[in-house]
Amino acid sequence: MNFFGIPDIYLVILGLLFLSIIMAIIRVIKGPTAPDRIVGLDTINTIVIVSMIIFGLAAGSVIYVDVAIVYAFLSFISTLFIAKYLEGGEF
Amino acid sequence: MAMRNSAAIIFFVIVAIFIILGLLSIHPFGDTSDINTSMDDHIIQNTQKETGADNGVTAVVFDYRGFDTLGEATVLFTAVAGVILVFRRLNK
Amino acid sequence: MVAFVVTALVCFITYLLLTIGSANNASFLNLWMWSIEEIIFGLVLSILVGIVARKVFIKKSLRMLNPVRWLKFIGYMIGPFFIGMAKANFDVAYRVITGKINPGIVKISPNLKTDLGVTMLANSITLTPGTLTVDIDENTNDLYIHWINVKKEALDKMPVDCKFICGKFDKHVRGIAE
Amino acid sequence: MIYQIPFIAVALLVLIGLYAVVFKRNLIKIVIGITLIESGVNLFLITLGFREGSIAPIYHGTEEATRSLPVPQALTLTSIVIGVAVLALMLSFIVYIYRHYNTLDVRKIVGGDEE
Amino acid sequence: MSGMSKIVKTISATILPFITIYGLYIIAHGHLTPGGGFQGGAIVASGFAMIVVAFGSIWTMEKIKEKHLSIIESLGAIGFIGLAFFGLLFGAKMFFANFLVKQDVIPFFNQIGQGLSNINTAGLLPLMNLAVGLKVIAGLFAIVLVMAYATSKIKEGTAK
Amino acid sequence: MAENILIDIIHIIIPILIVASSFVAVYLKDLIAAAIAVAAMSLLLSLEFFILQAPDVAIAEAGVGACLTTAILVIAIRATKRMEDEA
Amino acid sequence: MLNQLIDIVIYILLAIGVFFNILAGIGLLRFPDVYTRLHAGTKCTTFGSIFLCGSVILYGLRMWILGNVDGSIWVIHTGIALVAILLTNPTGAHALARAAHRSGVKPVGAVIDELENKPTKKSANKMEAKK
Repeated sequence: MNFFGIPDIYLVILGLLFLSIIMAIIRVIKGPTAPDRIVGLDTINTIVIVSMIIFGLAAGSVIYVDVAIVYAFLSFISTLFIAKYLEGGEF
Repeated sequence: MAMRNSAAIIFFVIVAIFIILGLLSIHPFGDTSDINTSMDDHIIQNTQKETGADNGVTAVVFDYRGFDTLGEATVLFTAVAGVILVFRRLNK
Repeated sequence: MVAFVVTALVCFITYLLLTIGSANNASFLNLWMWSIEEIIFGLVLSILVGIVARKVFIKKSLRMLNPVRWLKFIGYMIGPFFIGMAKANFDVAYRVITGKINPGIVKISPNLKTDLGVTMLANSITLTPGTLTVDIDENTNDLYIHWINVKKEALDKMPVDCKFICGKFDKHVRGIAE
Repeated sequence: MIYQIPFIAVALLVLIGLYAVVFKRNLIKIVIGITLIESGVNLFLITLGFREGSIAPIYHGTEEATRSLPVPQALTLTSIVIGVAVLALMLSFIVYIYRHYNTLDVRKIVGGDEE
Repeated sequence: MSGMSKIVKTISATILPFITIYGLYIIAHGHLTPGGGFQGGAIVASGFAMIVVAFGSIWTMEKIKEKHLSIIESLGAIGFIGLAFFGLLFGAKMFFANFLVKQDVIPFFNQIGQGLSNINTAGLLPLMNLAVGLKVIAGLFAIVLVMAYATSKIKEGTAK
Repeated sequence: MAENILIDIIHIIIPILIVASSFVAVYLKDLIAAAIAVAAMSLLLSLEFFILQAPDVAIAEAGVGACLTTAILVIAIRATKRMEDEA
Repeated sequence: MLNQLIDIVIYILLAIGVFFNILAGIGLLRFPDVYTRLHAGTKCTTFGSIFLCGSVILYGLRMWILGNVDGSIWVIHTGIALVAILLTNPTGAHALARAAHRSGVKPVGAVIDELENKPTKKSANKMEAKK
């Protein structure tokens, strides 16, 4: 493995980030109540944004960052909807 | 009741068998050398020349296959009309 | 009208940031990085967004238009806020590894008046050591904080003193937003 | 076989969705099953168009290279928007059915006296 | 009072213009970078859905009615079909012909794309992107707004 | 086939996670939890599209799946009822 | 020489960011209730993504100075993503904590819970409905 070359070290980083995604998804599966599951979902959101940016770096093309910006803006809206449901009251 | 349930099970099993048969005979993942991709190759090579666009997918959506997009727009229009109709009835 | 102009201007600046590097001969030394077509498109789209979003974006006060407040805000983000955040993470790391927690929900009253100030303070509290904003009183702007390690001496006085929770953040925020 | 994992995932997604559609009784669960089948089909189209070591069919700043096929991607794009429109229509019908029958169980709605 | 807490309201009001201008950027650059009419329309509609959840659907319904959204959506559809018909009238005598690229009908839009630098390339594609984007914005936002408004009218007793 | 073992590992991990979350979405009785699982599946599906070199589709799935699908599902569950009944 | 130094700085930043993200995962699994999990899941991921995005910004800045225009796009777009994360993440955490408290999740092992004494109108309605 070319450790100081460009592509491979980013793929190693990506694999470590996926380890974190796996732990968060275990929380989504296991969580006893609904808020626990959303905490897991929120964590996965942030890690996926970062791993998209890192994958763009590994692929060496700048156009991939746009997808990450979309997630950074929008992932919080689904959290808001479910939080609003759990709070009670009308939409 | 039991008859309907067993019919559902038979249907499910038949579909599962078809899907597994299809899975066994599909081409290897990521290797398109043994299937015919001449249309895609033509699009990949000539997009910039023919449509002037930089993004091949947008060129396909709006130029090469514009009729599909027209159908999709119709479906979206119908769905919005249906939702508004149902909920206007519900509010009364 | 002022709201429309401010919203359109913010959108235009964002659009320029997004389309940076669109000029034909752009480089690090050549600071003019936009082509003229992009600027025309950006103006049209910004005016559209300004018409749509002006009533939501600007409420009544135009206090944040002052550039001194922006400089203070940037200084706050780089200086005290980042240090607090670093401390927070080592604290959380310590608690993740050892598993020692002593949680509780306490109430503080920071006496901030504007919505923006209380929002900024609440988000700062959420990102700094061992604290998390749970609820807010809509009338008096009191904050209810989940505290991961409640100190005994803090519980003597009943709305808990601000300095245990937010340190000097409330002073900075008051300087920025009020 | 191990490298066919995306295709196996497609098959499992479709089968799980089909299981929900056929055997579950709750209407919203059935809709979730249809959503899963849609996702499986989208993933199948994209996986079909992927070539080993290819890059996306966007020509900005890249030279000649193998590119993934653009036509399946365009069809998937159409499919996603149709999916959300149909989902909204189905859910509004479900809300209407719930207001009328006061239940979400399919067998009670269809006349489940045979139970 | 419907809607969520003060913090959520302030943050939603602050980031709404950014989401909207980003969605319009995605629409306008559909022929250069990943994106296009559908994607940008979904992004902008999601931004408005955030306003629905943060401020309450009744507040939002006072600002904009579904009637106006229907009109905007129809305008988008008419624009799309009209642009398709232009190909029948001029140039290639067929539906969806991208006539601006081949001929010098309007000199501003007839260039071949070079990269990220030119937005005025690709003939009809940016205009079609804008029309479809308008249609998708209005359609998806109308779906969310109407569903939220109608279900908020249902009483607490019937809906558990 | 295995030019780069790391990218192959990534291609193996993400489909497994997608299938796991879709299974959870069907298995759970709580419909809100099922909606959360659908949102997680959509998120990972978008990441998979991204890695399969289809950024256009990834943006569409992000905009639709991250917000609108969850929103419509939650609104519909709010208008009906939360639990899937036994029997 | 300077090039390799910048490379090493980028790798160090990446390592710090990944460490905090993995810490978030471990904390999510180890902590006992919703609020403490939110502590782990919000703070650690936000802090980790600051470092990861910072390394990408550094990479783009070097590219920009060396004369490639794409470097400017790396810097600005990653910066916008970072600002969006910093704005939305704590707000989502706050909304979630408030929703959890209103839906009746108690903090485990709490020394003091002052919010419980303040019944809001909605929770009072819910209590009546439960009876």
